[in-house]
Amino acid sequence: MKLEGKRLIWQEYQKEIADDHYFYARSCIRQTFFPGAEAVFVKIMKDELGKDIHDEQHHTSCTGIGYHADVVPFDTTMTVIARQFALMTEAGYENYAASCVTSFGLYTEVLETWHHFPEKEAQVREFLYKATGREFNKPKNLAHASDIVYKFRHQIAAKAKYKLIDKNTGEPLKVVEHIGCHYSKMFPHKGIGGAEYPYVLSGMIEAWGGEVIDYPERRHCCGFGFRQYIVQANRGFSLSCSKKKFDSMEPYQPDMIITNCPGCPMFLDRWQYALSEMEGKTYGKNNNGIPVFTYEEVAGMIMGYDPWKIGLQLHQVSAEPLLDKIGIPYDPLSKFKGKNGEDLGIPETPNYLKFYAD
Amino acid sequence: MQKHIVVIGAGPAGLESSANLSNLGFRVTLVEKEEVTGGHLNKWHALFPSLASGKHTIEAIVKGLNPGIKIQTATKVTGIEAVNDYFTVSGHNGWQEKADAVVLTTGFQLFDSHRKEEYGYGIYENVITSADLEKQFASGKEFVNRQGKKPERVGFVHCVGSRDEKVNNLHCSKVCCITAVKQAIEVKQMIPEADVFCFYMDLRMFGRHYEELYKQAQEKYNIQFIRGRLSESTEDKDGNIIVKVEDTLLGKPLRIKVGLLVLMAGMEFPPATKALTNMLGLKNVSDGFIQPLDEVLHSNLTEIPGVFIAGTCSGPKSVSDTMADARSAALAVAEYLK
Amino acid sequence: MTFDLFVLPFFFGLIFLTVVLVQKYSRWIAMMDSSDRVKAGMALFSVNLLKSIKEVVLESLLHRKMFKRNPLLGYMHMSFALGWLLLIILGNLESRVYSGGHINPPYYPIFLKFFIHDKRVLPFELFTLPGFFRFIMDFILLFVLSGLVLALFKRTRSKWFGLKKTTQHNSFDKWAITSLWLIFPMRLLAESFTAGLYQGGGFLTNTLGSIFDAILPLQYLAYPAWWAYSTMLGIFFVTLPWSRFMHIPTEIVLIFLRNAGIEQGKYPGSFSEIELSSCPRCGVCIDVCQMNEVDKTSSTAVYLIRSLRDQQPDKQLNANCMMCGRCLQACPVGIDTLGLRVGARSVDNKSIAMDFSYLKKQPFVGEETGIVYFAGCMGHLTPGVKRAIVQIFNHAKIDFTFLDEDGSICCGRPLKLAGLREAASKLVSENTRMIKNTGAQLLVTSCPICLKTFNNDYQLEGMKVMHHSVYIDKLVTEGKLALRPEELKAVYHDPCELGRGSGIYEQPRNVLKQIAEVADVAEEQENSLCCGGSIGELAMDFTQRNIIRDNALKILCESKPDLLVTACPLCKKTYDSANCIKVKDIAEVVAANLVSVKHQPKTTEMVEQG
Amino acid sequence: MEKKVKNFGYSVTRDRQIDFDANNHDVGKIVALAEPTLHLCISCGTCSATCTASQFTEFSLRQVILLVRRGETKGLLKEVSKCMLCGKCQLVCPRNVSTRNLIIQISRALCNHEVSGSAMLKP
Repeated sequence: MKLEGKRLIWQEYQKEIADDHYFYARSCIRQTFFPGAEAVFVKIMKDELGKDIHDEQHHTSCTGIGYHADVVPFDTTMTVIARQFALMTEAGYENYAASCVTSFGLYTEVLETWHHFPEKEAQVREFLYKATGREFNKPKNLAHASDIVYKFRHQIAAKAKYKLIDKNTGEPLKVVEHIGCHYSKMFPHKGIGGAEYPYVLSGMIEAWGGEVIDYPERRHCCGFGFRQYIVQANRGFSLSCSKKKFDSMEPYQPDMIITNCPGCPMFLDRWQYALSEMEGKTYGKNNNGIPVFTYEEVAGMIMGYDPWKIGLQLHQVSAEPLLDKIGIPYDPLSKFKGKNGEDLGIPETPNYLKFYAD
Repeated sequence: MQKHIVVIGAGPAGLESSANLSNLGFRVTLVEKEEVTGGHLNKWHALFPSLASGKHTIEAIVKGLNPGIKIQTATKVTGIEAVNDYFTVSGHNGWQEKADAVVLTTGFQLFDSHRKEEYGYGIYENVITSADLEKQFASGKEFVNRQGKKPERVGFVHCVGSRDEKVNNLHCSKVCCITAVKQAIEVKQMIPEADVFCFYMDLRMFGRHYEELYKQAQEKYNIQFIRGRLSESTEDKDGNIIVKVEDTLLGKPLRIKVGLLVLMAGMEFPPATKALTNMLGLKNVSDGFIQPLDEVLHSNLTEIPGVFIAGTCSGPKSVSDTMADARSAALAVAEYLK
Repeated sequence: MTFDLFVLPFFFGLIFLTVVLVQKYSRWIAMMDSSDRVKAGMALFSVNLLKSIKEVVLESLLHRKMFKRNPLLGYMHMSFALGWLLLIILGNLESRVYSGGHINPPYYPIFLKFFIHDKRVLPFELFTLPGFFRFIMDFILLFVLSGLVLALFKRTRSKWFGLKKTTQHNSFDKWAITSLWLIFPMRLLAESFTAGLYQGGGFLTNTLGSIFDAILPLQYLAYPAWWAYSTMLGIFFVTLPWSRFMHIPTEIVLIFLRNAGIEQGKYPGSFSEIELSSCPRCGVCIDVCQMNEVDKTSSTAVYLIRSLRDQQPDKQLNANCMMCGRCLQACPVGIDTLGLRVGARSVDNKSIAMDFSYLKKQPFVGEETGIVYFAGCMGHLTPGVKRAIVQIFNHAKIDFTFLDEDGSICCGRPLKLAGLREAASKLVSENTRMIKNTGAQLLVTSCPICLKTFNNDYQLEGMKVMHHSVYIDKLVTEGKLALRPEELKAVYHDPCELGRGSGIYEQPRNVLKQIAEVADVAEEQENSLCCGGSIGELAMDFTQRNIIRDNALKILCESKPDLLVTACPLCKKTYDSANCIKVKDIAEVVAANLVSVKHQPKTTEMVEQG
Repeated sequence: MEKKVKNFGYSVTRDRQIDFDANNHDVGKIVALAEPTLHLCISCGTCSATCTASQFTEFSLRQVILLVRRGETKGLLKEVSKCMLCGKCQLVCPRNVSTRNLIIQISRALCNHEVSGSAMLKP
């Protein structure tokens, strides 16, 4: 692979990202899947980078799941999104930061629609006003949260306690990056690095000391795909998509997977368990699996935050071997302890996938 | 007084029309932006369907040139101006000539395959273009991929930059199908044990002996033709290219690993030439190429009396078609200057 | 003296041969189906036996078919077969003259002249019994030797014998033929030398003996010559069972079994083995085979049979045959070459099982009429023929059902020819059901391939099957159709399956003659060439098929006809593809020249019209 | 070790994708050797259009040839067994492919393959 070839493409796909004052809209499902991730983002933005970030409490779902599962009509979606923009306007912000990749994609789609069909925008303004009495300004800058972390990746690296490096050998860790489909596949110019060779996570990995793995099924969807997962009978297809990716990345012996989408880390993580239980097949060394993280969790890890405080115990594939490899300390005994030290209970031990719980 | 004609572009079309015009008794100046004449043909190892040498072909054409022809190389034409009944043609280096007629034989430019970024040209070492392959053939070196290995499988992707509205090229570049067949055969001749695959949308074997060459490719060389357009290519650990197409005749997606993937880059109208045609006020139609006055009756004439076109500046052509077009342009010029 | 050591090679050879033959015969009998054994047993005590004896004399001894093909070839074979048999029989009688009538050991008559040294007594030699025998034995020996001389010539001048190519022999054959050819010259030398020493012998041996005596030391040569003679006999007997000469003791059995009504049946089986051993490798089949034209002589019938007999089957060889039946037609022994090839193919393809279970769902929809027409698969590729038939039937006001108007299933013959008999039988039963459902009494088909299999493999009780050419001829003869003559020179090509396969030669010609002048063709009727389109052939590519087609066309078009008429859709399409002469099916020619029956033009009008 | 299997109510679905690299190409090679006109097919579909068996069942020689070339031999024997060998396809093929021999050679190769090396075939 010629890196300079990719750099040429990356140069072409750059976007403007606001420097400060973000209106942050959280993701519906990330808050339950990996709740530490968004907390880490807000903490880093505020405490480490000193940015003004408004963590909005009153926003709703963007309707993305319903929209992509064909149960919510586009007019409804646009009106709901208009309400989010109204919240931003009311809070006095102009830069919209979406935590969710699907929301980001959908906001982009709506803004593009309004750009090409102003009459639609007018109609939606009317809908929103009639329904809620609210008015809104369109965001001046729309970014995905990963865009913002990408923008400040070097600042984060400068403050980090650890690097994505094997502490014993000094070799960079091999990192697979997985970009949510809705990040740039629909609007390549709205994503850093475009659709074919997105750079948003690669840039973080490089800046934080890791080595990016480009494997044949890199572009493939994780399998979440809304409809596939929601209907149980279709879940086999969802599972097979993840399996295809694992099989393809396996020869490169990756140390971890970093994602920027709500569904991807969930499925890439949990399907490793399902596959191991169904077929006895595990990936990674010593049946450890390949740990899957959100970019915020990785940022938190290298900043030296307590792994259990940033929610790494919620991962099915245990993070411990990787933490050991980097040299990040953790207390094994407090993995399943609550905020006040109470026992949260230990999950069932899988049959094949190694589980660290002592 | 002997009439003077400026021919712009010294590829096969420019050379051949100059030779004919000179033989018809005109004073001819042939302008070429490069140091040497011959155009794309200089870089082409062998021509379909006979596998005639590109070098020998251009030599034979040059041999036919009358010594009276003035050849102005390394001169990029920057201005053409119609003044009364003549044209003033000027170059970037101060060269200037008056001409009674101008023949545009500016040719084509090869589609820049970087633009199909999902194909990985410039990113994956073993994705090359048909032109790169031709250079490799011409070098006479042992046929290896970028890892220095003899590829066990070689794939050819048809219609790269042609028939693709995603890169604004609706047109068919005409010669890529038969070129792929030719190059596939050449690869097979060099590595008989290799498996060669062509990924095509349609096979347009329009010329004489093309179908025969295609049949030979199947029969004698066992080259496999898979109907389906490349969706994306990726690289595996060993630098092999993984190709994803749909086998449209089976209605199933197909995945195959090749050691070398050749993109059959199409023909485009060069933006640099567009400046010239704009200067003249010539019409470029949606495919970008110059529109003749009438595609059937006056294929070498333009809307501007005294400005003639020949070769691939008026649309993709094979070398033999280009040569015939160049001769016909010479006659059209002679008719005009009579 | 009635014994000498030199007889041993002959004697042991004879015993060896007898043992091997007994073993072989017993094996064949054991392998036979019990019903066939009963048939054979019954045939021993019926007129069939006389019929067989007659055939043995005519074919195995006199070589009648060979004579018909080429008199020189016939004479050559007859001289060996008849001559040798006479030598044995008369030699035996001669020996009785000396032994006082009682039976001698088997070697004694063979080497009689070694043991008996009668002096020649002229001039009344012929009137004495020993003198008569001496004369007649010399005469027969001369007869055999004349055949031998011809056989030698045949090696280099095969064209004199009507053969362009001769069989290439294997090593057993070479040993056997060399010893066979040497037996009679050795006998001549041994008897002549002995005659020379004792002034005995007949007109031949005596004369030669005197000459040899004058120039050679016969006292040293005579005894070795007897050794050589005996040794040659011994070698021949020992090699015979593995050489082509096994046909001598087998052919007789084959004739007998055939006359007893026994057929090839399963392959491999007793009858097929007997057929394989009955092939004399005379090479007549090589010459008639069109495979020569595409350098596939090696797959002709004789080599097929040899490879099967030697248990070295070759799939490619088995597949390379158009099944045109020209070899079957030419074979002097009457071996079912096509049946053997199909058998061999059935072994090659035994792993292949076809599954036509999807056909069960197809009901027959139609109405019952007396006559059904079946175009056949190939017929659907020649819509002109289908249309012509419909036109003819309508013209003759015949009520019929077009059974496969909307397509149908294959008749099964192509599968059968590929050796897939079981698969074929599935199609046969499916088609039989459909045909019988029509309740018709007559089935007319356009495809000779279908015709052949309808007649041979279908059980269509109460239903006649006809090719359309036969039916048209019938309609014309019955006055239901009238035809208009044309100024046209036509040639007729006999399709393999219609002519040789079904014996229909005259009817299409009769019809065609009413319309056009029919020119003779060098190879026609039983000798008609295959068009090359054959579905019996499995492995030949189209370049080769086209060579065969073009060569056949060359012969057909020698008289520069205006039109080539045939009666098979496959032949029509094949010849048509060469694009060198207009090709039509007989039905199309008829349909284009139909006239109203009432206004049938009289002879004078016909001339005027012409 | 006996693997314990959990039932999730769904399982890994088989990819529809033709995995050319994973497929076994022995049958294709054997058939091409025995009947080289396999290479000549241009998938025009004339054969399947005229096919007697295709009237009744989903049998397509055009597809069979492609599947052999791609090494997709699973279940192919069943397909090939539908052919009646009538030869119409051979008569109409514009590329002079010896279609009947192809069927026989494909059947033979598949039978041998199933007998001798079923493990070599893709599950």
